Amino acid sequence: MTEKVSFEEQLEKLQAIVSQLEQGDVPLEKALTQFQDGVKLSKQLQDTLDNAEKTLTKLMDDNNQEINFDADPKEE
Amino acid sequence: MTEKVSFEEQLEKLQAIVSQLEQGDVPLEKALTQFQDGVKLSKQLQDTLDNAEKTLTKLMDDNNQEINFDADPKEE
Amino acid sequence: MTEKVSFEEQLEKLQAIVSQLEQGDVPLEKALTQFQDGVKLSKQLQDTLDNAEKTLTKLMDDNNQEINFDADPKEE
Amino acid sequence: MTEKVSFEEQLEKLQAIVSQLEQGDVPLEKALTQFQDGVKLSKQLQDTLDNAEKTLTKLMDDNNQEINFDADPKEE
Amino acid sequence: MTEKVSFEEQLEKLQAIVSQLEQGDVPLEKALTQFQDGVKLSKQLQDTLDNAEKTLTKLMDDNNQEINFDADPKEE
Amino acid sequence: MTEKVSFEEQLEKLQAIVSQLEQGDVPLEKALTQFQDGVKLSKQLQDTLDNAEKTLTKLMDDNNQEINFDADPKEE
Amino acid sequence: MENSDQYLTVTALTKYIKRKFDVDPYLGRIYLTGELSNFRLRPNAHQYFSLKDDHAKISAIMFKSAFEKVKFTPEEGMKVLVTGRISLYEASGSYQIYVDSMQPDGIGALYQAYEQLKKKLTDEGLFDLPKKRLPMFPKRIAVVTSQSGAVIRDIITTVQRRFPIAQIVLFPALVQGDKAAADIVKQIEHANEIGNFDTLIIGRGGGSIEDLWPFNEEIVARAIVDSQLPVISSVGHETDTTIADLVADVRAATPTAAAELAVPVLNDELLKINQYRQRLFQAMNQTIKIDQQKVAKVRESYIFTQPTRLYERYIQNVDLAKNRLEQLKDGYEQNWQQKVDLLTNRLSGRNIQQSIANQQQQLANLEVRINQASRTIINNQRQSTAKLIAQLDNLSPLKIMSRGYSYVTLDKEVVKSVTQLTPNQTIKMNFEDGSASAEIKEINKE
Repeated sequence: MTEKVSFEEQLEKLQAIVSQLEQGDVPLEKALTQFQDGVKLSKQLQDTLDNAEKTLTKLMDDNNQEINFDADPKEE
Repeated sequence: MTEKVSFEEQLEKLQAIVSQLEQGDVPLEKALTQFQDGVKLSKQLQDTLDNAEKTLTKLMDDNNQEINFDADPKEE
Repeated sequence: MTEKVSFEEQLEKLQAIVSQLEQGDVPLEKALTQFQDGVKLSKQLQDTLDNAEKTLTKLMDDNNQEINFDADPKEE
Repeated sequence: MTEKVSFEEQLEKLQAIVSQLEQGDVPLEKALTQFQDGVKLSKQLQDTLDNAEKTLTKLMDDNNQEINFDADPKEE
Repeated sequence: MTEKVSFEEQLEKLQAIVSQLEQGDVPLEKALTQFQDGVKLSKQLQDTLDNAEKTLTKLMDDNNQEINFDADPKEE
Repeated sequence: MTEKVSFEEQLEKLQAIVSQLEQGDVPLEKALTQFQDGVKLSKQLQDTLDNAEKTLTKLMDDNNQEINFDADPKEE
Repeated sequence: MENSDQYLTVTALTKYIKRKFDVDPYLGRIYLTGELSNFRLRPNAHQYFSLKDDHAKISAIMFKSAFEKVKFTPEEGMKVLVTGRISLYEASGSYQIYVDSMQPDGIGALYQAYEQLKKKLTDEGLFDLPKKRLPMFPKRIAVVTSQSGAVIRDIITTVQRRFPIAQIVLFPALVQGDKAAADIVKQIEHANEIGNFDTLIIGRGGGSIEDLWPFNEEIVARAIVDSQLPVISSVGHETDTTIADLVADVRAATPTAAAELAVPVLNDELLKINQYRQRLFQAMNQTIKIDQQKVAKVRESYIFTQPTRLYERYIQNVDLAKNRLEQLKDGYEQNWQQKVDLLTNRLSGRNIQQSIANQQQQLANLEVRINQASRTIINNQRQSTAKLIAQLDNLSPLKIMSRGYSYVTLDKEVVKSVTQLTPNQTIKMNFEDGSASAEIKEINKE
């Protein structure tokens, strides 16, 4: 994931670009730039999601240590 | 490709030139100059479009993307 | 090709000469001068038109060539 | 060709001579002189005309030649 | 040809001489003188007429030649 | 030809002689003289007339000759 | 009894009586019902008031520590249930009830407390605070709930099913009992302090109002409001609405629902991104196509397809003018030639020729006439002369001599008398046909 711009912001950007381009009234050069930006963004977004690892649930103890948490299948 | 003048501005210029020339009352020498400008503009526009298309195609190839380019997309 | 006088002005001049001659009764020496002027004008006009044709033909050839064989588009 | 006297003035002179001669009451010597003048005038007129025609024909020929074989147009 | 006295004046003179002689009362010597004068006059008149005719014929030839054979106009 | 005395005066003289002789009362001597004068006069008259006629004829001949063979006109 | 006097000091007596209250097994913990009287809330302090009923009245004190646990705000005249002990306040000699707990009589105290807190927070505008937006793609999700409950399991299951790349971090907390509220608050704050979380879920399973009570506590509400992290609250069943639910940014009916709210479905998102990209290509393609059509349309103009039309009309004009010029040239030439020819033709010497012929005729005539006239004159004179000569001839003296007469002349003088003569004179004798010379021999005078 990018540092400054959140995934969500990128996604929003992508959506905005798509909307704008689909409205069809973007000047060609700008459209091309946006298109390129959009494709790049979509790739980045996809990469981000694809590359993200599955995680195990942690438990935060009082010492600010995250320890593995095994959900105990115990009913309350 | 030109730097400052956008595709749309060029297109408008070209359309203006064609309209004027079609009205037929442009003095010959001026008409010639305008025609020359028109041809040049049309070439530039075509180049711009070609480049845009190339960019699009390249990006599509890169993305292994296939779009059913609706062969006859009539807008407007 | 003349610099200051436009094609249309020359054409008008030529037509004026023709009209005057058509009214008849132009004295010989004046008629001679007018004929000479007329022929000269018509030659200039013809030259202008020939040049125009050449220019246009060349432009169109260049342009068509580029349109038809744009497999090898040249950057400007 | 005469310098000061125009074709038309010569023509008028000749006309006057012819009219007078046709009236028939001109004294012999004067009639002869007039006739001589008339013949001279007529010759001059013809010469003027011939020259004019030559000039005009040359002009027109030059012009037409240029039109027909404009493969080698000359700048003015 | 005479300088000052016109053909017609000479002719009148001759006629006057003839008239006088025909009246018959002219003294012989005077008659003879008049006769001589008359003959001289008549000769002069005849010469004048001959010359006139010659000149005329030549001029007429010239004129006709000009009309008929103006294919070869001569410069004056 | 006589110098001072005209043909007509001589004729008158002759006539006077004849008239005197006709009156018949002229002394022989005088008659002889007169007669001799008369004969002389008549001879002179005859001569004069002959000369006149000769002159006339010659002039006429000269003139006619000139008219007929004017192939060689002489200037006066 | 430090004093052996029979008189007790007030202090001793009071101590004694106080002891009687304090050791009494009943008065040590009594349940009392009554109306609040003389209640004037003293903020952050011990509370002094009375409890009364129709016939009696008892002073009451509630220490700050106990009063803080009261979940509602006491009001004058309110019927309350209190627990406490009876004791004596030595300084004033009055006995009073030391209240440990107090709850409203009649409706449930918790409900009352809930309503009161809700009203209070409503008045404060806490519920109207802008809700924080949930991040759509949380990387780390803090969950404040019981370590052992079903809540955390449900959340884990759901998140792993939908969006396994999100890290769940459990902040274990008591979710029931008096300490629960504080524990929850602590963990909320803890999660906020650590800071690298995107979403906070607080939750517990269903239960009675008492069970859920920690989530109705004001401190919990304020902790949620103060949380920098957006909070999803999932407390109890759907029908239960706790204060926590109200102040949370999002309320979920169940923990599963909370997890679904917290994370998207990863595959859906990947698909969407793909679709976006596809739409980008299509939109771009469309844009290019439209622009190509626009350009093509302009190029289709006859200006480009038949550019010769730009100057064709001029060609015609020029040609026309040129042709007219040539025609005019021929016309003018013919006209001029006609004029010259006409005059040249008319320029005839015939008149003059005729005139010369006439003159010659006349001249010839005159010559004839002059000749004749001259000859006539000569002839006339000749005749006159001849006549005179004839007359003279007739009158000639010589004619007499033919009859034999002769005359003598001397020195050309006619000799009329002999007296004119002298001898030896030579005389001339004149005859009709000649003369002869003679010499005078003698003179004879008669």
